Amino acid sequence: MNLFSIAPEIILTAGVLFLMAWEIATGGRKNLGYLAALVIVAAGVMVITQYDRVEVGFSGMVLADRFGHFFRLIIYLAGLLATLTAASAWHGEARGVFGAEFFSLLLVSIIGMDLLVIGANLIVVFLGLEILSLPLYAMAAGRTQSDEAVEAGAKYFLTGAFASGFLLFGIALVYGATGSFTFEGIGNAVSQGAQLDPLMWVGGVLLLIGFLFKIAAVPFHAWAPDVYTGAPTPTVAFFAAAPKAAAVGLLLRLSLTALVDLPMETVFWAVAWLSMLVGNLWALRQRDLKRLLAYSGIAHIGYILVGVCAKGSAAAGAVGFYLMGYAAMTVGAFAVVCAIESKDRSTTLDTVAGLGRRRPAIAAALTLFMFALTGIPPTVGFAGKFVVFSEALKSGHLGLVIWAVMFSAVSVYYYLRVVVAMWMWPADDSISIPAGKRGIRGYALVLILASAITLILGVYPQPFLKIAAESLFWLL
Amino acid sequence: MLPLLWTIPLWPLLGFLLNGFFGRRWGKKTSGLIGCATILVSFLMSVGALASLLSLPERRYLVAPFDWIVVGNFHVPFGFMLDPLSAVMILVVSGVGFLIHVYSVGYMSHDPDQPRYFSFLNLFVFFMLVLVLADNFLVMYIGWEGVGLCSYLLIGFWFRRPSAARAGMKAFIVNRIGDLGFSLAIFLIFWNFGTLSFIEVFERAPAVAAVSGGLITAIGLLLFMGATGKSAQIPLYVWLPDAMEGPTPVSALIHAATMVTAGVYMVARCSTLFALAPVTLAVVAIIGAATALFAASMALVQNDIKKVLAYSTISQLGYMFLALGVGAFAAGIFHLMTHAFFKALLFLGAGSVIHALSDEQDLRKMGGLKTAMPITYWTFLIAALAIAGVPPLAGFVSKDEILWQSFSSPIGHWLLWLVGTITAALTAFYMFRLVFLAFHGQSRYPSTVHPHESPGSMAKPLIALGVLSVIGGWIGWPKVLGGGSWFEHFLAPVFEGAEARLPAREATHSLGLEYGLIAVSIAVGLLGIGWAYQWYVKSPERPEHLRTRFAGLYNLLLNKYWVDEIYDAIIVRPLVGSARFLYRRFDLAVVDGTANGIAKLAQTLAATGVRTSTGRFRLGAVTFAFGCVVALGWVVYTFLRVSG
Amino acid sequence: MTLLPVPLGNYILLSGILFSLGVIGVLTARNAIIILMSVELMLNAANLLLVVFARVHGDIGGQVMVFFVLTVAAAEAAVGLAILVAVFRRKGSVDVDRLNMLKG
Amino acid sequence: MADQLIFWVAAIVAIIAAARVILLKNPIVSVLHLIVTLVALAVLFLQLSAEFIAALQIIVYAGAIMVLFLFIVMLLNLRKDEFGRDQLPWLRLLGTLAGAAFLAELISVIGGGRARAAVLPQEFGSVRSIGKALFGEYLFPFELTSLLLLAAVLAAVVVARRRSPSEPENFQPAAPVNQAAGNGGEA
Repeated sequence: MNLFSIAPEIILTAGVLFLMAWEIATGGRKNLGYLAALVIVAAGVMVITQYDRVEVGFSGMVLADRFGHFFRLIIYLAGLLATLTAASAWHGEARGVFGAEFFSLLLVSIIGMDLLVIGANLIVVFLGLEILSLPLYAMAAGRTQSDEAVEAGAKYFLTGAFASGFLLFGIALVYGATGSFTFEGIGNAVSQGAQLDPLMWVGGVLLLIGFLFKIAAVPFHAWAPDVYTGAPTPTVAFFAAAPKAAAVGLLLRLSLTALVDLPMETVFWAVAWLSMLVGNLWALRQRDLKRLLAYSGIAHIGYILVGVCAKGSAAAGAVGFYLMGYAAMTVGAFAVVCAIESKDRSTTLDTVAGLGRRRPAIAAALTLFMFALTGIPPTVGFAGKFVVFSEALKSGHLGLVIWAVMFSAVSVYYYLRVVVAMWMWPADDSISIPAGKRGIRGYALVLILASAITLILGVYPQPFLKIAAESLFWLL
Repeated sequence: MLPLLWTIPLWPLLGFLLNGFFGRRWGKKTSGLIGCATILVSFLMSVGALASLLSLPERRYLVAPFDWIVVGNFHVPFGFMLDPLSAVMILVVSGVGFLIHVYSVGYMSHDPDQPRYFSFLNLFVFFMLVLVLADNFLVMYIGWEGVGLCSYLLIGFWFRRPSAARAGMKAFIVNRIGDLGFSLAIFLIFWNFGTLSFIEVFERAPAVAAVSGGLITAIGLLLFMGATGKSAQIPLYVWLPDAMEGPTPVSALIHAATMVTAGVYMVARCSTLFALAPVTLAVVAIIGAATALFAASMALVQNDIKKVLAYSTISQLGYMFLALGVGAFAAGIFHLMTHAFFKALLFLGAGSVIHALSDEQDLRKMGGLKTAMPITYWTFLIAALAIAGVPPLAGFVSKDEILWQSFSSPIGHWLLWLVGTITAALTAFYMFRLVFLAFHGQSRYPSTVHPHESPGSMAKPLIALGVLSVIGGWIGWPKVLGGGSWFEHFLAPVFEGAEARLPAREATHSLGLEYGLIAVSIAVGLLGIGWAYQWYVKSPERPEHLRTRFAGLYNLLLNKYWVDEIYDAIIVRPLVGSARFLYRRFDLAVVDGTANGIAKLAQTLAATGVRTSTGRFRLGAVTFAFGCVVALGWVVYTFLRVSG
Repeated sequence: MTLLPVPLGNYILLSGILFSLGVIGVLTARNAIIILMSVELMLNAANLLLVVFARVHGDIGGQVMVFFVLTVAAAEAAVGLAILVAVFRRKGSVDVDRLNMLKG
Repeated sequence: MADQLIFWVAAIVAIIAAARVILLKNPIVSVLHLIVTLVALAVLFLQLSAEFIAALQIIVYAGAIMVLFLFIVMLLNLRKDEFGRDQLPWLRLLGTLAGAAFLAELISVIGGGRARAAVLPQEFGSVRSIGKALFGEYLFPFELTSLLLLAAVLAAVVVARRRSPSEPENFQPAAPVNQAAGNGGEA
């Protein structure tokens, strides 16, 4: 069995049960978020202690290699930041919008993500995807007092169910062509002739689409802006980064192991191309920050897929590094939105107008995240883009890189508009920023953490790049 | 000394951090002190670095404190390189920067946000030093983006003024267009050379050029596109005049002495690449000459004292590019240095005047300040004489060198020389127009204002820069006039690679010709001064008369050829067009309409595209399904092609 | 070697038809519950393929997978129907065209 | 021969029923047709030596999951006239087109294979063999289903739970999209 291979997941599961018991026992909800954060940290520590070990468990169902460890850590990072955001957001409320369920769901979802990156078998991956998705649907719809949240949850669920239909059909076809669910078996079969089998091709394409949906790549993205806008912001902070990291990790593993002999770059290429176009252009017209960040997320998935296109272990390292930084800057931006939003209005450019004077620290943090998302040095946004694009160049994707650089330049307009609004527009005093000193200060931890990662990875990326490259080199 | 080279930029960074975090708590005095002291340390270390460099036989020193990015066999150290070129640049940046910091202590003493100001200024110096010390393109790009960011923050420093905020935005956006070129160039270099280190790229460049010359040309043009953005050349110069919205010392430091010269520095640094592609050099020369003339003509009629200086800066930068374009790299850098001295002085002097008149910038409301502000007047006069090219001041030496090179260089042309000479005459004219309008004649400011000489902290930097404006040029005194051209020799090792690629310089020009041209350049300078004297001192009614007589021409110049308006219409507006709100703020005055093809496409796409996200689940699902259909279509196509 | 009851192509064709019907159902229906049922159709089409291929490869894994798919379908139906009930409570309808507050 | 006959009958029934699932407006009838499809598929499963799966298909899928659907349909009291006129009829066309194109592409590449199959061991597809697999090789995914169900329970509770006693249940149907097309459902 080798329980070591799933030790972090066991910790997380225990955490879920503990949280639920804790709430029943104490009836209090105050510290649940911080407890959940501790659970995630504990799981992360577990991963780090066994970082150099390759654990194969459960008759090869689980492959906890360095690749898995590395992506687990990215997922935990994103999950931790989101948990802290949620903990801060609901700290003051006597009866939180969610109780223990929110954090339990979040932890369960993280387990599902882990399964995507440590699973070595399509069955595990499929179950993992469902385990991660069901909580997300509920977290999006969970605040059922709000029409928007319910609508977001319903759209997310319907599209998600539709996508898992395609995914499952793809899995069935791949199984038909190769007679195996394991990555190893599929890889062997593909290299021994199945790459000429149309079943394999169709199955492979549908399989990829199932995950491209999860990362909101164009044209499988339609749910993302609506869900980001409608769902409660702490939830959005969670699924803006963590599930994407998991799904990209799985795509990397698939395209570098099981499907390595199946020339699928064209799919990634086209999707990357479209995602950058649509994400960046559509974002130009957004005034709602959450929606803006949704389109920005689509654009960033485009940049990340440029690296997936390059199809190599070094490129995978670059992508892993990018995801690390992306988690920090995106969750950080959502944490800021969370800090300044209030129930009776949406958070638009007018809300942040003059934020520089009203809440300078928060405005400074958001400025940093915007610069990072734009890709201005010396933030991680720049370092990440640079390594990803140069890896893509090495494998000859010049056109794609030019396209990406062009649209990065376009993105300046909408990111900087936020910065301009914060520092240069007069504040509209009729718009209240949730005061409660405690409320704002509660975000200090998450904002400092996210800013620090954004800056440190940008100024001195080398050790992290090294870890990423070495971890992902393990794949081959 | 040299192993500590990498700490030179760190001091201003330290200043930035201290001022940023504690400035408000520690108060104005301390923040000013920190701001100045950190730059002073950098300056002293730069002097020490220069001294050590002179004792090195190979005149180049590399240090890399840490590896920045390593992916596979690709390796970018966070490396710094000291060679004569970067030595000159760090001296100018930290030296002039220090004087301007000192001046700022007085100038900003009334501003409550002084700590923020000094922290930004320090951050700027940090990035600028990183830019010039970088030993590879990527680190240079960090500095490049960083100075742009600081420039943006400092132009918009008084963000309560909407015009300042707008100007900051404009500067940033125009610069990003240039940066796009620069970043594409970096990727192209990386793609073809597999490295980004200056030394390695320049070593391999001839081999690459032999295989594909077009590639080097493309890289050169893209690099130059970056330079036109940062150094405000045609067609991307429009941001610089607006950037005058920032505090005056900022204009002096960033928009005259240092940041805007980054483009010049970059072209000089990449001289080897440019020399390998003669077309690019020609483009540089022509754009430079055209900008010089064009901007000078607009400076003639500006009434805002800082706008005159802004156009003058653009024009002088044009000179520098002209020099680079004709292969006289050392002359370009030389002018960069002398220009930093006298243009910083001009700006600080103007700031002094503005300060004394309680923030009045309109020349028409000045006059007669000569007696009230003697120090400002005399130092300003020195700077004006220097920029007008009167010997033996610094400006004469460097400008004359450029004019001579543009005529005599094998890739020069007499037309370039002519343009340069005309510009020189115009420069002398508008500069003395400024001097006469501000300092001579009757006072035209309201009687309630009592101008006074600036305090010591502002006056001392003026004097220091005044001295530099006089003697700064002597280190490059030309041979024909009995000098040693020491500066050129000092820089020679840097440009060896490029010089070797250019046609050899033959001594076909007689000494007489050279003397003649020197005489001409002095003469046009004096002519311009005389002309201004005639118009603005002897018969001040004359310009008014001309203005009515040539009303059309006057308006054309006054409105800067309507270039801003045209740009707004064809570039700025469509680009931001999609973001309707921004554009309402961006320029109300511009009429809808003349969007050019691609930009209009982007706008339409964004506008109609967003409309397609209707929020309808069914539409989203159909998009999804069509995505699958197309993907399967690709599979079908692949199989049909294989089988049939 | 034994034989399938009918050629493999027939099974794939049947499965493809059912799957496409499911897709069409999702794309055209406005009643969210019907959309959910169409998704069930898609899952069943996949299940058929899995069983067929389990038979072809003589591998029990395919059938085990169907077992898991059943579990997933149950779980998904529970969550999905809960969400649809919530939608009905807020909007008084399960018409997906009524989900139109979020757009742009 | 009998095998082929069974296949064709089951297949045609399945297809017709499936088509009616998506074509009929009344959700109750749709649920019933879906059950027919499921049963028809169960017949095919039996033919393919998947006895246990066939049984599950009927007991769990048709028996439990579909009943859940039926419950909800009845709980919400949905009626076919509830929906107003379709404001985007072209989407129906586009959706049908997409589905048809998808099918066409699928068929055009995936041609008919032969009817060969592996020789099966004894008891292939029986409860025992699947049970052995589930607690042997597939133990891990089997354990994962517990997590999946935990997730489902949590998720369903979060979504369905009534928030606070003070908050009124909003069972009042909103006005229908299209006033002209008739009344909304009655609660």
